Amino acid sequence: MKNTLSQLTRSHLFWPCVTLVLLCLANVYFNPGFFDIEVKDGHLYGSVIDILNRAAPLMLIAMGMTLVIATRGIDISVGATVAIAGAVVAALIGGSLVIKDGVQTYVSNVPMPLAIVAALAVALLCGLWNGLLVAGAGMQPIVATLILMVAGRGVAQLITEGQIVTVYYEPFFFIGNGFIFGIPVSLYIVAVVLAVLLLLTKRTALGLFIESVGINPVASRFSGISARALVFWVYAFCAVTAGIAALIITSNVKSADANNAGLLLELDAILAVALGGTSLAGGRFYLIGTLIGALIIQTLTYAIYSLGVPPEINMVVKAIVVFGVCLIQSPALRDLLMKHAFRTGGTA
Amino acid sequence: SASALTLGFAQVGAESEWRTANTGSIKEAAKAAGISLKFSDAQQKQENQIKAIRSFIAQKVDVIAFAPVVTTGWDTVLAEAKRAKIPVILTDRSIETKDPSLYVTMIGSDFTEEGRKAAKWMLENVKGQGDVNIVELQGTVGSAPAIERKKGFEEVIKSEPRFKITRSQTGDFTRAKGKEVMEAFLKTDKNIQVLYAHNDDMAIGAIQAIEAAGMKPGKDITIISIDAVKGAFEAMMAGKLNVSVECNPLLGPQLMNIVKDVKAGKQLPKRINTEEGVFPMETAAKEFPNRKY
Amino acid sequence: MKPTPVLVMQDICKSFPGVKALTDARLRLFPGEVHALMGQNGAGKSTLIKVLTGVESPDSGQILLKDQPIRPESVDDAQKLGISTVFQEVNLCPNLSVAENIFIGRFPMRGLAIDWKAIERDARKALLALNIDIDVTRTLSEFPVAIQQMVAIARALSTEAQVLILDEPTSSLDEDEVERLFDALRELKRKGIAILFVTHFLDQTYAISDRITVLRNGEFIGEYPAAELGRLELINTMVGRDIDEAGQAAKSASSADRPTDRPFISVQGLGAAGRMHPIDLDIYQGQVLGLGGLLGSGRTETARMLFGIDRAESGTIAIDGAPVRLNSPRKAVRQGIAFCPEDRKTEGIVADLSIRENIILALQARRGIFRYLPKRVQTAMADEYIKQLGIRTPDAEKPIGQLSGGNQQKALLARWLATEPKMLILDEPTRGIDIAAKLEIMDLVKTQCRKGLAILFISSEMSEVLRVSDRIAVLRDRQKVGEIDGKAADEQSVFRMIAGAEA
Amino acid sequence: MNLAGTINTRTLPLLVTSVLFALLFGFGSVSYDNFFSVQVFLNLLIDNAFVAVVAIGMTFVILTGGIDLSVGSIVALTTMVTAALVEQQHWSIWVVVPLVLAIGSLFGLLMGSLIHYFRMQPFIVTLGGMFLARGLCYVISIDSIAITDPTYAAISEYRISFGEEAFLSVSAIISLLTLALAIFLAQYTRFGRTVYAIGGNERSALLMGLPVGRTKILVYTLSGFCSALGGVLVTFYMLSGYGLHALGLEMDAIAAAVIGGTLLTGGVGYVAGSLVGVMILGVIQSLIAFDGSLSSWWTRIAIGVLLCAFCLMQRLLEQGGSNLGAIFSYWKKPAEGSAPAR
Ligand SMILES: Nc1ncnc2c1ncn2[C@@H]1O[C@H](COP(=O)(O)OP(=O)(O)OP(=O)(O)O)[C@@H](O)[C@H]1O
Ligand SMILES: Nc1ncnc2c1ncn2[C@@H]1O[C@H](COP(=O)(O)OP(=O)(O)OP(=O)(O)O)[C@@H](O)[C@H]1O
Ligand SMILES: [Mg+2]
Ligand SMILES: [Mg+2]
Repeated sequence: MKNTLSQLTRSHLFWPCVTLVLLCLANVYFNPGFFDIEVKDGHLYGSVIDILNRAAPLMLIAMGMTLVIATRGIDISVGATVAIAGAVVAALIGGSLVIKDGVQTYVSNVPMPLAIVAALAVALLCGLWNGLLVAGAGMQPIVATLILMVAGRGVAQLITEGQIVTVYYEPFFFIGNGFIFGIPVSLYIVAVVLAVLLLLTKRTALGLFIESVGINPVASRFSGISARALVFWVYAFCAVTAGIAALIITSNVKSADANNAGLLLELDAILAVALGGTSLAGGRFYLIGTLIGALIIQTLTYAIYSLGVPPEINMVVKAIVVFGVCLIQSPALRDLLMKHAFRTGGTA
Repeated sequence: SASALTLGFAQVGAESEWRTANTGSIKEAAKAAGISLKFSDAQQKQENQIKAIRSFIAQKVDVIAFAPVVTTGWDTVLAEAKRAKIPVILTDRSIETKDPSLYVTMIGSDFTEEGRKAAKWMLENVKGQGDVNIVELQGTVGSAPAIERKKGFEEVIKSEPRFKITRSQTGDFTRAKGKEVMEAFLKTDKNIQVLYAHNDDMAIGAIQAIEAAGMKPGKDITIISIDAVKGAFEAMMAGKLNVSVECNPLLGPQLMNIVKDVKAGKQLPKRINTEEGVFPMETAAKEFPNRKY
Repeated sequence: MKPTPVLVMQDICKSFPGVKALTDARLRLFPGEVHALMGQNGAGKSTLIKVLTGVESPDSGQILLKDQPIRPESVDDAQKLGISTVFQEVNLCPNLSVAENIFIGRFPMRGLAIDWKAIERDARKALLALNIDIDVTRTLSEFPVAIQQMVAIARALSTEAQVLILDEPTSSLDEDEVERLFDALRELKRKGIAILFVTHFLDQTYAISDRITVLRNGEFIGEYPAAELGRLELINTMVGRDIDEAGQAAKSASSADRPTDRPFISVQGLGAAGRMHPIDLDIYQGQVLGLGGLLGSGRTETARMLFGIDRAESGTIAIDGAPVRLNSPRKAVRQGIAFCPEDRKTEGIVADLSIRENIILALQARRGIFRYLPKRVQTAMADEYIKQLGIRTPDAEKPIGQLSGGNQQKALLARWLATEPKMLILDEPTRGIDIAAKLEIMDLVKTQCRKGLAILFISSEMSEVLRVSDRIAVLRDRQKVGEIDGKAADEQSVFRMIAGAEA
Repeated sequence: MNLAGTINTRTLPLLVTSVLFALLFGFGSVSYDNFFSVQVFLNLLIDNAFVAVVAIGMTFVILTGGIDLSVGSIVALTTMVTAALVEQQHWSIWVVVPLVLAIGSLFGLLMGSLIHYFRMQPFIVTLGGMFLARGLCYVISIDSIAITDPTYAAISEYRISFGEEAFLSVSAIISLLTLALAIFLAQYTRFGRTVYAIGGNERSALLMGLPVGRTKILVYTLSGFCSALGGVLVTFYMLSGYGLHALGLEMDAIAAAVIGGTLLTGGVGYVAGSLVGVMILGVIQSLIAFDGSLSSWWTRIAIGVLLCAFCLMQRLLEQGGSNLGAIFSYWKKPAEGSAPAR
């Protein structure tokens, strides 16, 4: 019994989970209906669903970011990539009113699948560019991706000409607003990406190679791993997750806002990765931990909205929670408390 | 040509559609008026605007105009402009300064007045007896429009105790945030009569959230917003948005005339307001074809 | 009258998760003696030293310095108490200059500022005393490990300490350097400083030490005057069973006699400006080619070019007669070449990965991402090598960084053996490996060789090179100066060849 | 001449960066009227004085292998506290400035302690610090507060003239002094060298007996101090306190340090490089302002393109340069006795 408990606490998922549960409890305390889920219009409806749904883009990007960080890198351009991919898909689909069979319907400018593929391709391109700068030219990841972070939003605005591009084409809304068996589509997307990633990292040598490169790139290279190619593709993948997230976001608000879409998303994604237990210095990574990290962030945001926290102290609340979460997860603090407990226990 | 007038214009950024329309109007008007325009985008940072103004001074432009990111902190750089004998025009909002001679005139909207207009429309149109619970979607915390639109609105409803702001949260002027915040509001609060959004984008996001909650925006919840951009008119025509208070970005032509007047040495009032209306749902269809932004 | 010890460690216990590294370990150090701390890999030598210097805190036991109980919490504390240490592995800052590495922490000041002139001057002097003549303003990472090790030694020697601890300072130093170090130690001894010395080289133990403490499995076995403990006895005490050193060391005559028709790899004029003069080498299957030479003679450089780490600017390489271009380690691995680098900490181990993952890493890299070895196979493979090479660990899932130095080295060897290579480049493979394991590894090398493996063997231990090599290529100043038959060669002939090039 | 000695791998990035700065400036001078003037150059210093000070603090943090995301927020908080105290409480500048510097340092000290004692990741701790400091600004006031104190106004408008048309501000002078002090701190004090050692290899630094913990805490304290000083310069620059001041400044400071040749992995770089980095970011902005024809989005793209071109050139030159260095040291060898036969 004691053994399983200690094993449990040693699992890297334990403390992130504890944090998430605590946050949920806080939510329930202030808002008893927090866990209520009802069925409305044939789909699930409730706070928890909102949180999951809203966290989906963050979870996707954070997963890509996890891999990047595991290789000792960082990608601060994901927000810009979201803006670009969102702009592309919105601009391509748009939607114009036509009268078909006597009914007014909106049709897309280009076929929707094509538009989606194009958006993902553009996102991939962004990733390849980052990969090229980092792995090819050997730039430091933070500056290499800073370039796209700055220029990317410009490119997105160029595509939308500074306007918010509204999408009118109904079928596209399904991605961000639709439900399958009552559960939001975005969650299926997260599940699929997660499954693919878990498969790749656990059932192939990808995970091993990524961790190895992140821990000791030189030794990995000397063992015959092509570290550069690996790093290159990891950036590409991260951008694709941003592209998918862009589809969800764009579809969800039915419009693309080049200036604001995905703003500061990179910070949240990195925070999610760190809260999930992955070290920002690279090496061992925990995808599930990252997902929990993303959920922690979204639950916190939701709590701030629903508890009626005045907007001027949003940031303070967020800061305190971030510190609190980190303290809970800090083994050093636990050791300290443990020692203290023993000492007082011993003298008593 | 050497004789052409050069105007240095330091824009806030391109943070919204409204701003883009504002920039577009200024660029077009400058071209039409034969004024050579030096345009600088500050990406929402005051320090960038100050740098831009300095570089305009170094470039020896004829007139400097800028839309201040924030009302305070301009004295030093404007004093430099004054020393270089370059007249300065403010657009969009005014600045706080002890020395009003630092700028010639200010042309633009009055955010506080917009907030008042929104509140007045509400007092006139939201009928009934009981309490009216209002939720507010604020703009970016600390930004001038957010502060002033809130101030104007609160000023007017103060006199009517049955109107109460029950929840207020920032939506960062964006659709996505507007939607997210409204979703959370709807889950925790079943009793919302009015939504006041500091701009149209947040209102549009919130409308989606209200629809997803199975309610009818514009009917179950009265929605009031500011800016009156095209998207708002579409929403109004669909009956989902009740009213939008105009905040007119198209002050390019007016600005160019002022630039010319300043250069010609004409006396100008310290403040020139732009014409702004209030567009309730019913007038939307008629007005829509006239909208340029 | 019996002198009193400066330092006494009593009943030291230390456990790590899953391992009891020290059980009631003991140690006494007298002023003016060199004390050898001996034991197999993983016996707990480094751990004992870490406890003494405040890096690890003991679970129980006590330390007395001049009869005063001490409990250093950090290296800083220990230094203040007069305990100066060279840790196993080079623990210096690669980004700082050589001079700075020697003096950081106790810079001479001129007013408020660091006196850089004095530092450079003194650093130069300190290194010259060890016969190292290098530009001390250059960054440490520009130098090979051997030099780095000498820098670390110079750092320790130049402090005013009453206790000096050296944890395997001589692995990968050649005889000349070792002799210099010993001269310096004798000097300190005369001054009455107590020196604790860890090494796996018995010759060195006997050359310098006065007394010997033996640890086995973290336990104190005994303390002996060096003069009274014979070599074989010492080995047997360390290992805990009888080992016949001489018998195993005998040259296996068979391999070199095998007729080899054509070299596995043939190198013509391989070189790079500024790094290596063009070199010709032929390495045959079933043979060991030794590289002989002194520090900085270009042995590592040659190996790195062969493995595609450093790009050669001229020359050709043919494998089995077919020309190949080896411009990345990956390509070399694909060609069946394996390379065990000399700097295991920065170029070898992937510290946070488990032993299992470290062992299968190269094999997996060769198989590619998608042909993933099932976990079951990995574990089986790791377990087998752990057994075969005697890696001391509770299980294969422990991070390799937590292994003792020698055991890490063994795991690295396992990594390459697992790829079943056609050619194995071993750069200082016996660094930090205990005598029993060394014999086993040499044996393993021989066995592999007999099975048709080609081996390029580099070691600072000339005797080791002589023992295993069928042929020896002698390098000097990054240039090949000749090649001799391994069977006929002895140390004199090699040194003559090195010297001959000088004339 | 000891060419190989001067172009060594450590100073090369700094050299390359400076040369590229000159190139950029030259490009502007050729392309735009009135660009080539002493004052345009000095304006770079004036306008970026606070960025430079913040970047200097950041450089120390990065040199230890850490990162400090809170700098921009601490700048904003400093301006806010200053404005509140000076305007609303009418405190004297001579009390307020030391006080805010102390607050900034304390903020850094607390973050450093969390990082060291609880072994938290710097990125996260300082991210929390970033939210906290920015949040505290709004707690003081969400609106901006103008500083009308005459002393502030006087300092703000005081100009130190050089010749007829060229002048510097007090802030610029302070930033240059800070730089000089920082260079001394980094190169000639134990603290500075320990910073480098930690960045090189933290464990080694520990095993060498260096005060790693104390230095790490001090580095964040120093960064907090520099941010607060930067904040003071911002109050001189803009005469106001505002919660939205210095948004995203942390990225500028990090970028400046990195462009100036500091490695984010720690241990490599020069404080002086960060000033050059700041100047390069500044000159890119000036180029765009002088061009004056770019729309908002083209401005962003142009900044990105210039940044990219710059970094690529830097990489190219560095690689070429270190090859050059290797060749030089190769040819230096013969002096030591063994002439290579080629
Ligand atoms: N940080 C650690 N965590 C877990 N186990 C450790 C750690 N450090 C050492 N050990 C274990 O303690 C034991 C003793 O290791 P130590 O390094 O003291 O051996 P050693 O005698 O120095 O060996 P070598 O001759 O190979 O250097 C080994 O089994 C090692 O795996
Ligand atoms: N005694 C020395 N004096 C000066 N420089 C040295 C000395 N020993 C090594 N070097 C440096 O070593 C470098 C060449 O090292 P390389 O690794 O190629 O040689 P090596 O023969 O493999 O050395 P090692 O015996 O340490 O493995 C040169 O750059 C040189 O500066
Ligand atoms: Mg050891
Ligand atoms: Mg070597």
